[in-house]
Amino acid sequence: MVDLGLTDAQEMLRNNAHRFVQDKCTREVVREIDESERGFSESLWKDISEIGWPSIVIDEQYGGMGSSLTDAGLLFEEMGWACMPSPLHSSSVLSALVLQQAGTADQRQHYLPLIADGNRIVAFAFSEPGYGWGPESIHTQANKVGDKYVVSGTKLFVPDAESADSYLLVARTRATDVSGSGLTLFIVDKEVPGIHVKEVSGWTGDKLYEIAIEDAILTEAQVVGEVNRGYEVLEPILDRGTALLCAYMLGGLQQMADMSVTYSQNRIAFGVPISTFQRVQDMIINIVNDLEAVRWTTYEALSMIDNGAREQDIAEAVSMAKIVASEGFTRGTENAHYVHGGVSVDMKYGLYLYTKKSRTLFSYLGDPAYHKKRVASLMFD
Amino acid sequence: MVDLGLTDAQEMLRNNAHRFVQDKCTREVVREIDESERGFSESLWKDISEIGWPSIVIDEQYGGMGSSLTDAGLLFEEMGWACMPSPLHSSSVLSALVLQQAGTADQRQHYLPLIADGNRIVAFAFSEPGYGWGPESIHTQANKVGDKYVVSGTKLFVPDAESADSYLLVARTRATDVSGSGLTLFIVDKEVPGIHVKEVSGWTGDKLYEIAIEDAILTEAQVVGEVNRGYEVLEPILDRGTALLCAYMLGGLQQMADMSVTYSQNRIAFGVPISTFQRVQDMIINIVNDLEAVRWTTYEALSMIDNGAREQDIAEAVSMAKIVASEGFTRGTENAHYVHGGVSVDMKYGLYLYTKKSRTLFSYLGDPAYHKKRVASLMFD
Amino acid sequence: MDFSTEITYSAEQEKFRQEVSVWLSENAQIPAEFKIPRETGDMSHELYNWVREYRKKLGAKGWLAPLWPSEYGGGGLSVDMAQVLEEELSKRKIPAIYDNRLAAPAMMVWGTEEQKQRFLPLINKGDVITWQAFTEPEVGSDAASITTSAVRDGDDFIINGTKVYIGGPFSADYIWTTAVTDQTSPRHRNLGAFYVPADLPGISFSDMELIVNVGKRFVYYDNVRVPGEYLVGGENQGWQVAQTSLEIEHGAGGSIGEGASRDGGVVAALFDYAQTAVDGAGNPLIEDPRIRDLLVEARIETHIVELIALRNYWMFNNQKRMTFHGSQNSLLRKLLAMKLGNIVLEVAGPYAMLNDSNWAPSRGVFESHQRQAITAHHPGGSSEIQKLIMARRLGLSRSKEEAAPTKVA
Amino acid sequence: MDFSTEITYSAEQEKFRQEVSVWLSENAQIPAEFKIPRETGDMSHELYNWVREYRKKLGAKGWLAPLWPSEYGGGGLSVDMAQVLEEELSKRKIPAIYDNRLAAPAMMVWGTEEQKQRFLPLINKGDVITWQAFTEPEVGSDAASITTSAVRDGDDFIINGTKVYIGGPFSADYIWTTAVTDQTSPRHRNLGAFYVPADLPGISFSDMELIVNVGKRFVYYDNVRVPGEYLVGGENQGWQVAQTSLEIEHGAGGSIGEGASRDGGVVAALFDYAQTAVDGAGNPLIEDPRIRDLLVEARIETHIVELIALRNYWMFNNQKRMTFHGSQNSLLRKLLAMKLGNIVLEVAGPYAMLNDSNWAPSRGVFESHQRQAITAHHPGGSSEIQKLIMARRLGLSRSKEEAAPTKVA
Repeated sequence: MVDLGLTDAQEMLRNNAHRFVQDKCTREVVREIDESERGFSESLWKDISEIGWPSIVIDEQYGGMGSSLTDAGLLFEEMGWACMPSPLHSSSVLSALVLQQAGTADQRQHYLPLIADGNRIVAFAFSEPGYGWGPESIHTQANKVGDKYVVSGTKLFVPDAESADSYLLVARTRATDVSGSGLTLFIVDKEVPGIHVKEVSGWTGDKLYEIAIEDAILTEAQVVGEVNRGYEVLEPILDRGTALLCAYMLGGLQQMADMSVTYSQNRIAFGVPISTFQRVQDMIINIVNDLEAVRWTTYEALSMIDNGAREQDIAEAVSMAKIVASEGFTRGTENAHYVHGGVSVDMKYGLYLYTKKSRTLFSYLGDPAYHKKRVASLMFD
Repeated sequence: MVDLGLTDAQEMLRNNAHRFVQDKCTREVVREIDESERGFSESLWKDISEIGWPSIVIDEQYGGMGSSLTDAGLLFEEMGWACMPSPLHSSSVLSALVLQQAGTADQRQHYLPLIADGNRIVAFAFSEPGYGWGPESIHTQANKVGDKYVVSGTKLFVPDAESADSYLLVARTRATDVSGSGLTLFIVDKEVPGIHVKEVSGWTGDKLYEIAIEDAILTEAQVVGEVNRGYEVLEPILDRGTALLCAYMLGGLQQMADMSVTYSQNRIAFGVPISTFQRVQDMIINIVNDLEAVRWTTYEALSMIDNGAREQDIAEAVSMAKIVASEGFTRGTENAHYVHGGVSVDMKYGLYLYTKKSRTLFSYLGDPAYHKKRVASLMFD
Repeated sequence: MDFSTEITYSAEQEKFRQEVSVWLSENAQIPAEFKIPRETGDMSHELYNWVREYRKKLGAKGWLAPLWPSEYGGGGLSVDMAQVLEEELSKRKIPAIYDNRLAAPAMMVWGTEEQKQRFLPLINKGDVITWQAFTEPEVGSDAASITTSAVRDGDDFIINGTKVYIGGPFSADYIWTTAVTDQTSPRHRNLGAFYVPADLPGISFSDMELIVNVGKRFVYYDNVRVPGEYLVGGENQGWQVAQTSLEIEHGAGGSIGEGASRDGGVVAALFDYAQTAVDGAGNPLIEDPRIRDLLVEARIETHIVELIALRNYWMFNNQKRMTFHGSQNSLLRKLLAMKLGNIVLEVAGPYAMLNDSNWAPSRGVFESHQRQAITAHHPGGSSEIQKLIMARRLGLSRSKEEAAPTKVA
Repeated sequence: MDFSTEITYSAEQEKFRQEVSVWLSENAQIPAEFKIPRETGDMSHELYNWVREYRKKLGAKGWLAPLWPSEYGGGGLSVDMAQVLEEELSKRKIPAIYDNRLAAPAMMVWGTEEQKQRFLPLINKGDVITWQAFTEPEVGSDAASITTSAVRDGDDFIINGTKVYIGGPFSADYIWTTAVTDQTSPRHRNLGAFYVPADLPGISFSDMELIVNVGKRFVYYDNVRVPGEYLVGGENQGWQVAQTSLEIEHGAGGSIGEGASRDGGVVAALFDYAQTAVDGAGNPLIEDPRIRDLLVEARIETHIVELIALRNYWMFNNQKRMTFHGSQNSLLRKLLAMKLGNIVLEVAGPYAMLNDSNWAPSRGVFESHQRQAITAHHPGGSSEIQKLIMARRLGLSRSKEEAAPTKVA
């Protein structure tokens, strides 16, 4: 039966997380990280590792908290509110879930406790120059030669690749067919010859990287899950990762509402607070309408996952949430710029951190066009 | 060189037309016609025939005014402003231009003077149940049997079919091929056996009809232009008709601006005219922005036709104008409803006449989706 | 969290369902001779009378107001039981008739015990039909600027003025109305709220012709003598009393399950149309990527409104503090209606405007929706009024305000 | 009507073109050692100095202000000749440097003959660089609420306060500024407009770091003594004088030909990208119906802004009465920038945000546009200010107003 409230434990989790980011992840800290070479802060990572955040969705047997996705969502919401840069999503969600789901006992025993402790960061290397999130977008080839795989290709727009110790690498071991199989997952430590990481510069929300792979030799021990059936493992995990990404975007949009309300109440023009102008009110109302749409589509997706809904229904709910979040967060930053006027482009004020983040996450894990196609397929095909 | 002004003669033409519709085509008159059985007023038709409007684009040798399309556009703008219902567009523009362009000497001598005088109304029977405005949408078959054509099929959403004396009928005489040919045009007087006209009821801006054709026998003398090459004649004429339709929509949108400005200046709420509320202002600004976009895209298209631009450039300009007009007029009526509040749905007030007109003309001669495809083809293929 | 509106029913619920189902089998069978109208406004007088009688029977069992205390004519049911009742009722397609029950929560908050005892059972048991007439021809959304006057004369009030309201096709027993009781007091402190018997001398009506037959009318008060017992909430409390009604009307209560968007079946009709119709070249519409995007947008926008309504339902029934939430629900529903209208026009083109027996898809649902989306924009506060209220509740306006009190028990 | 911006040139025009072309071949060759920057803000000091010298040479021929009367440093050319000049100039890709010349039309309308004789040639001949500093840190769009003061002291004014302005990368010779000359007068009748030499004692600057390097700075006036000869339009006319500058800035003058949208080449880059890139499955983007629609929308929206600019150009140069037109031009251009930014994001995804030398399409035009669309929203009046002005000029506001006078000859 319908229950949209948080438990007491969840309220506490959220309040603690909120206090943490208010304290440790101020706008100044985020700007500093954003302008640092790797877009990564050792000390912040150490702090969140100490309070266990990298372990949130990892099973208890591997030293994780084994929390529900809704609980994890509350953390991501607060991270998004602060615009926190960290490899937590790629390492402790996408890569960790893949290893936990499909890895060998050895792989799990080796990697998961390290990831949970924050002692190892695993970047998630999926996307390529012909950007897309379906299996057909993977062209990096892994050719079997004897008992080895020779891998060549280019991964592009990979976050956290520089700060990572390992990569979760998605490659093609068989030509595309309709079922979307033919992909294989590999776990690769950084030192492998033939792999070169290079920053791709831009006005991006996270630092993004190119991973050029040229005849890198991988072993069978590095294969995660079954050969050629990588996307079957990935798809539900991408959904879970996307739902948490939506929670992060929800937090970012909440910040847009908070900043806009406060600024408009305090900024005086024509002798009155600008919040009393209907034009300014409407910008904020638009933010709040987007906010509530993102909130409830996201919460619904997370709760369906936690409550064990059918994968197909989860897929639809997640795709809908991502469409709403991509559009809502982007539009929300735009409206926040309108509310704030000139100060909104002052780097000191820091609104731009959310602006570029929203535009990067707009496409990450699938843009609205991709997810609309997916929902239409689920509904009508 | 750029000249966006009207000549003195054009100013006079427009002023006279404006006075005429203000006088003879009031909101009450339009409502009365709208609620009449055929959606047609003999007396109004007689009045506009007397001042020569049905002859506006017909050559002087056939008793027409032979005016420029820009001149005709000024009349259509005023008709649209008044929301005037009349068969002028289908009879005196689409059908007349087809006959004038492609008709035999006999056909021209016979029909054009009658059309110009308003003594004959020729409905333009193109669209069919699988609605569309490309040649592929025509499935009505005209099969040659001896020296006759046996025609069967269904025309749908044809305006003015009941008040018409004849039809300009588009039928298929050969299967579709890539070039879009295979269509043939016929001029058909009303009494032909096998043709049945029936109103299609709805909340439509003009009364629309189904023309059910069952083994109607037509002769070679009724063919207009070359057999199988009908769409080559039609396409540029559809562009000219569409440009004038845009002018009509421009007038309708101008009325939305006029009504909204006046109403908002006079309606008092919270002790002040509602025009002083930013929310209401923004609705009107949106109308005015749409209005100017429709105005200048339409004028540009008309002027390119008059100035003999390349057909391909005309096609692009007309399609762009129709996209802008379809979206702008529809949105403009929506905004006008917002400005007016409850009175906007009172039939006495008559705003709804524009609302339903905008929604019917949204699709007529091609909706935005159709014209966007066309522009994309012109630009990129 | 749990968004599932599906329930594992208790044995008690299933027993109750059985009881309801049996009762409905006996009492909810519309006689075959009545034609079910396409739009409520087109209901025949015979069917209308039948529905009224049926509602009285429902009311006698407390099932018209299942959550209300039985002492005020309600069913005194728990939310769980009311849910079962709602499910069973919705299986029978009994046409709704217009009965604005928004006087009831206001009476519960603001009325004297005597008024509650007297009027609430009448409303809750379906014995009377009430129409709400707050606004006036020159007033529109600015409900505080009404000019209808109520002048005290002994224990009575003499009411004069003209109201506009939207009501059902036939008549009302009571009119829930506001009037100026104190010409000298400032806005918001000068009104009285009256529950006026519709048959008092001096009351008359006239119809307005709208693009949707929703029964919008003028009501004229010509020296109507209304005894003081019909004044609810005291002489200068009318604005506050009316706010309680409006808060609920704007959607504070929310709703559960699909249909929260009140789209009249237009989305289902849209999906059906797109999955069966072909374009000019004979290609199925459902294969057109542009059409598919539009369908997904319709689905998402509708689902967002369902979720917002569900949020309100949950907040309302769990006594959460509500601020902008009611107005947001109303605003989004109104905007959705316009968006859906545009999507239908883009997908169905001229078919969007048909009610033709041969050619109209889904028996004219599109056409009816085109008119209703526009008409529904204004009653109960236009989208602009909802924005105004949202801005106040978000703390953006000069005047700060809280939601009006709506709790009934 | 004629929308064609193509011209059949007269022999006289062709002769003039020849003259211009020869002159430019000699004077408009950027030395090869200068690097042309991607954004104006990144221009080297050497290149900047070269451009300033080049502009002075242009100015000496009257070609920097071709339509202005030669007595005020202009070229005294007809529109036909100016058109030819414009065409030839635009063929050479000389980077623009920031020189806000909006003081000139205001001076022409409001200045004394002595001021016109003295200042206009300086501006029109490129001898000086002027920056406009009307607004202040706490003022934003409400330009009438500035607090910078100008207190009369004999024939001089003592100016104190802080201004915000957007200027070029290096320095200015004059600052076109407003200050309160009369603390006791009401809004709009309390300001003076000053053409302040930038090297007066007490003037200092500091930079702001923005997301686009447009040279936004603070200027501090600390007891700056400004002789009365620099006051333009009299002691309490500053608001009116500033309006003339703003009217032109908002776009009353319009423009001719493509590029009116000032999109920095983003639409061309978008078409180029869509016609060359492929999606994940290897299919050309240009075959995707959704992408095609987006491209057509970009084309149409851009063309509308071009037409509106053309309308203004024609109205302005034919002395038509202009009301909302200037602000509409500015509003639509600002909205277009945001729309194009969104379309680019939809079409190019993460490529929209790159300035990487390997991976960025069109050398980073997308990325630069993303930042500039946002940054350009505010200077010269945000879209909200343009709406405010449009509403006034459409007769919707309490305060009615006409466009400020802008005619210069």
